[in-house]
Amino acid sequence: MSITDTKPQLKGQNVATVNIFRYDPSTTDEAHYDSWQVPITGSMTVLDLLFYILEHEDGSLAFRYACREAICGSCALYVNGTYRLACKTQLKDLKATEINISPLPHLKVIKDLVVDMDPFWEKYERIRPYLITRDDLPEKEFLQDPADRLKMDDMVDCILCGACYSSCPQCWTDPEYLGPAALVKMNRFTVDTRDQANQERTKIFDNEHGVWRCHTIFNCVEACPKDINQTYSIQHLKRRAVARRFGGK
Amino acid sequence: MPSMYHQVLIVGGGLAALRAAIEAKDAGLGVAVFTRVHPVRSHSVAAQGGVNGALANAEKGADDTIEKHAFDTVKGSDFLADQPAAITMTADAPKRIIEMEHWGCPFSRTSDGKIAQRPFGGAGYPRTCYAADKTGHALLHTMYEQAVKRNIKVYEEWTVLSLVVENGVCRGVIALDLRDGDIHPIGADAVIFGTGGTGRVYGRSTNSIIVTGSGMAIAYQAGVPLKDLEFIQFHPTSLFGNNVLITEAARGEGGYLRNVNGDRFMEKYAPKAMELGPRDIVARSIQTEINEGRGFPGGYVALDLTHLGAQKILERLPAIRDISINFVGIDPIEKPIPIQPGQHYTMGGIDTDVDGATTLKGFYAAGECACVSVHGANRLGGNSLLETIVFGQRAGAHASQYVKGNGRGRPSEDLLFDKLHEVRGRWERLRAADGPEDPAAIRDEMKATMIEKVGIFRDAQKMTDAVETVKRLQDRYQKVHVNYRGRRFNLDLLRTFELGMKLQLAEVIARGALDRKESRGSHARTDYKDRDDANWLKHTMAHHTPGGPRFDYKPVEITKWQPEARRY
Amino acid sequence: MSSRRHLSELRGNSDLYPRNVRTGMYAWLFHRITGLALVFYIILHIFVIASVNFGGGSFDATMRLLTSKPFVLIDLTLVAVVLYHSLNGLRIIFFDLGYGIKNQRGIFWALMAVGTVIFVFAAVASSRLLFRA
Amino acid sequence: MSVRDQGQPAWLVGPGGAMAWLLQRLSGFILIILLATHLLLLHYGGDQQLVFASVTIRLKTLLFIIIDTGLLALGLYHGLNGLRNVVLDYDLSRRAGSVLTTVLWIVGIFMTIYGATALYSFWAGRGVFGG
Repeated sequence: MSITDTKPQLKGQNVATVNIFRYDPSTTDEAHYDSWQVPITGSMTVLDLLFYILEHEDGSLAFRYACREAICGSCALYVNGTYRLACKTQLKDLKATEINISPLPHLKVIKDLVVDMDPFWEKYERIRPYLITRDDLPEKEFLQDPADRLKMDDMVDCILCGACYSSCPQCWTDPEYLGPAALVKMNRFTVDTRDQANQERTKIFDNEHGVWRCHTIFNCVEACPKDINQTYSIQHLKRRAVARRFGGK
Repeated sequence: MPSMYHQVLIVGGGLAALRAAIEAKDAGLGVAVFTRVHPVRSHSVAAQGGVNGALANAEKGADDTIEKHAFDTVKGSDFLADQPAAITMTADAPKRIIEMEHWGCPFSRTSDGKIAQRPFGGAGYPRTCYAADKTGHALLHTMYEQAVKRNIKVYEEWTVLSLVVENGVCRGVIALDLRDGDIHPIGADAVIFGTGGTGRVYGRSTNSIIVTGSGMAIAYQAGVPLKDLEFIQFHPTSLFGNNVLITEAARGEGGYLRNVNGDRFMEKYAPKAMELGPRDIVARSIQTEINEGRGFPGGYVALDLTHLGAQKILERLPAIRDISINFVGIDPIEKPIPIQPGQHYTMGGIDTDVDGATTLKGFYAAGECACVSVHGANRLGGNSLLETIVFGQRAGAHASQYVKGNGRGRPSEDLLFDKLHEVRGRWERLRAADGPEDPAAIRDEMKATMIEKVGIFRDAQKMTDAVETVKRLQDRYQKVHVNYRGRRFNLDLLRTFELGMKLQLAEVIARGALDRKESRGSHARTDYKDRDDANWLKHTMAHHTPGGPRFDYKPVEITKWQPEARRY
Repeated sequence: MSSRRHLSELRGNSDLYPRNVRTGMYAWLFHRITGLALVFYIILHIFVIASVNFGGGSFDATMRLLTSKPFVLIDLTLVAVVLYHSLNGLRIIFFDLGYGIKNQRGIFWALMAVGTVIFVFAAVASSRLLFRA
Repeated sequence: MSVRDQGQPAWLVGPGGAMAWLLQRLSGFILIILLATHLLLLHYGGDQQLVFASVTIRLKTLLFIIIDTGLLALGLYHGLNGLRNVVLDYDLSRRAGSVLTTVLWIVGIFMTIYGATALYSFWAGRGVFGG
């Protein structure tokens, strides 16, 4: 049955204590955690758990969801001290009887588990996140060697969930820092053989709020639910910026 | 507060909606996108296998043509597709796919650098262009990038509740801002819906939880007929347990379907095409195996990829591997994946022509919410992504033309606010609803009823039951309660509101299916096993009336290929 | 929208600072702390050495103080700090050259092992000062 | 407000940072070598006591002068640029950033000259302050 079909029965089930961050800035100044005892079934995910609470315990709970298969990037949350996608995190893999669910840290809370992603999208937009071509377009597709396509493989997997942005100490302290996701996107275009705007792109990331704020802390890599290596991309951009200083392309 | 106004108002944030927005923006019009979730969260992102187009890039497909693609589409549709529409779509296909490539879509490549193409079900040639098994993700992100490039205004987490109609012309929408719970009237010269299908009316759906069909229901309520809604596609391979999609590409790349005895049972049902039969046939075959006791305990069969080898799986099907490791703990490199058929796609939808225009002037639809009809009774894998980019573009272009020729400018405040008061009244009544019925229980029963009784195999008895059950559920829905009455991000209220629309659609689906006394494509009746071209080669049109749907029928446009028996 | 208001608006969020600090972040934190310590040390060091300009007596007095037992221990701490900062600095340079990014943890611990060995040598050498007559 | 204009903001371009970053790495790497030499020779090599006499002798050797000058200049550069990096992490305005950079350069140059007077005075054969 689909995700919302089952209402687990308490009898004979394992029970977990669930603590969920609650905050509605439109009605209260104080945030708090609410606790529930929830019956859990074998393959129940954190998202199932949230739906269970929404439907059977507290209709006021707010959270984001869409695809429930780890591709849309809606449900990145901070679960038991780790960044996770709620939909692909099974409770049994948490290996804990107490489950703490918080919104992505360091982002403004709109309500409960829903955070304001605007700063994240703003950085995304800044890097000119689209292919820029100057020459006339070919009649058919651009030809691209499979090996060149492979260079983008890691970066095009990004689902823009915001976990890396939320985990990066530089993003906490410097609101102008582009952040891992935007820089990964940037690198995706700089390595794309079809893109012809490397000169402009360098100007966007080669400055003190750009790549140079990355201190290879690897929090983003630890947080990424899609196993993307953001640091790899950022380091690539750094080398490109230096090469450019010495007349490279 | 005065109303908002945009020349072209797009509802939805998926591929079709964004493509339409881009087209209208490029035509120089004021465009805004209203979307329930951020555009990249839309369900298009979950499409996996690929997008069809007769590019003839693959070695084995060198003599592929647009016409062959059109024929495969029509044959796949069990001849219910309108043939001019299918020809239009397949003719536009190469243009649109190349355009996506020029916009930066990271397609997988052939060794000589062209867009790679793989075989897909029901197609005579490898013509499905792909980006590993994340094609929807690659396309949607590229499309959103283009929207960002064009500085298209996006209203995120706004959901449209109703259309505003004046003298048979669509003049705008009434929309809810989920973040503060306010309802706003928004005027527009043209409204384009790209709101997606209605998968979540069914249990065992592969669709996103946000695929509620509310766009279809809103159009339906505004008097636009819904076409062929009884044709619901069941995808042969969805993960056993939670019905996450396992792409057809798994079979396109050479995967086998096996029953509990280890037999490749498809040789009984489609001896030539085997696992690459069209979806309706493969889904029925799997269900037959399960029903006749040759499935695994619990009711599933195995999708065996182990013989493909680790390299091919890692290169071509990495997301499938992740999904099966994440959700059922099985690595397809080592063990077969447990799969069962699951609801996947709504072939029917808002009745439109090839330009996305509907019977309501100024109102357009494209993508899964629309029914042009190119999919007829059964959609081929890889044609849905194609539909979004082709008809998204066409709807955008035609709507722009319409606005330039007939634009009436800002609608009167009276009109908008009258409608606003009506919708807000409904909304507020529901917000205060305090009846005995639990919306979640109603929804669960609806989903279970639909999958069991209007599912893969249908008969009069089951469908009569389903219609009655849905009617009863609609009555119960009148006495529903909501648990939370706050304004900000009230999911409980929104989901309950959407449930009302889902129940309407469920009724249209079940009644349309009950009336159609034949088996065609995905609509397989055990009491009418054969296709009946004499009586039923026609589109079902459902019109909204206060007492439920009123049905009439519209002929299928057959211009090139006469219906023939479907063998694979 | 102002991103600068976030921190104060977030006060209610008890998970403001992640508890799952992992290798990479520890490495960075200590790199930063040792770095700051060394900046102040180098300035101090310059002033001390420059004191030779004020004549031998003053310098020898300072040196006697600095080679006394407590200061040898402080000196060893300094060695540890310099070692950490150098080795982790090397690790960062590896990443900058594009090497080992995917094995950052392994590299960290390997370099720490190297650091420990060097430190033991340094400690043995210093012990002569500690245990001299 | 949940409506976001997807505009292209006038991005604050520059100042670069590539050279500062590169020099930080280069200086760091050279420092490791110099420091190893410095420590080995000064503290762990031989059985010398650190007294005024031995220091003055060594400071008259060209090699030591070069090493120590390198340590002095690069160490200050590396350290103060590191300090600048730490401060820049905390959302500095561009103006404050350039003021900071200027101040650190002044401090660095002053310290280098001050340290150098000590080093070179011995090489020249006498203390600057008549020691």
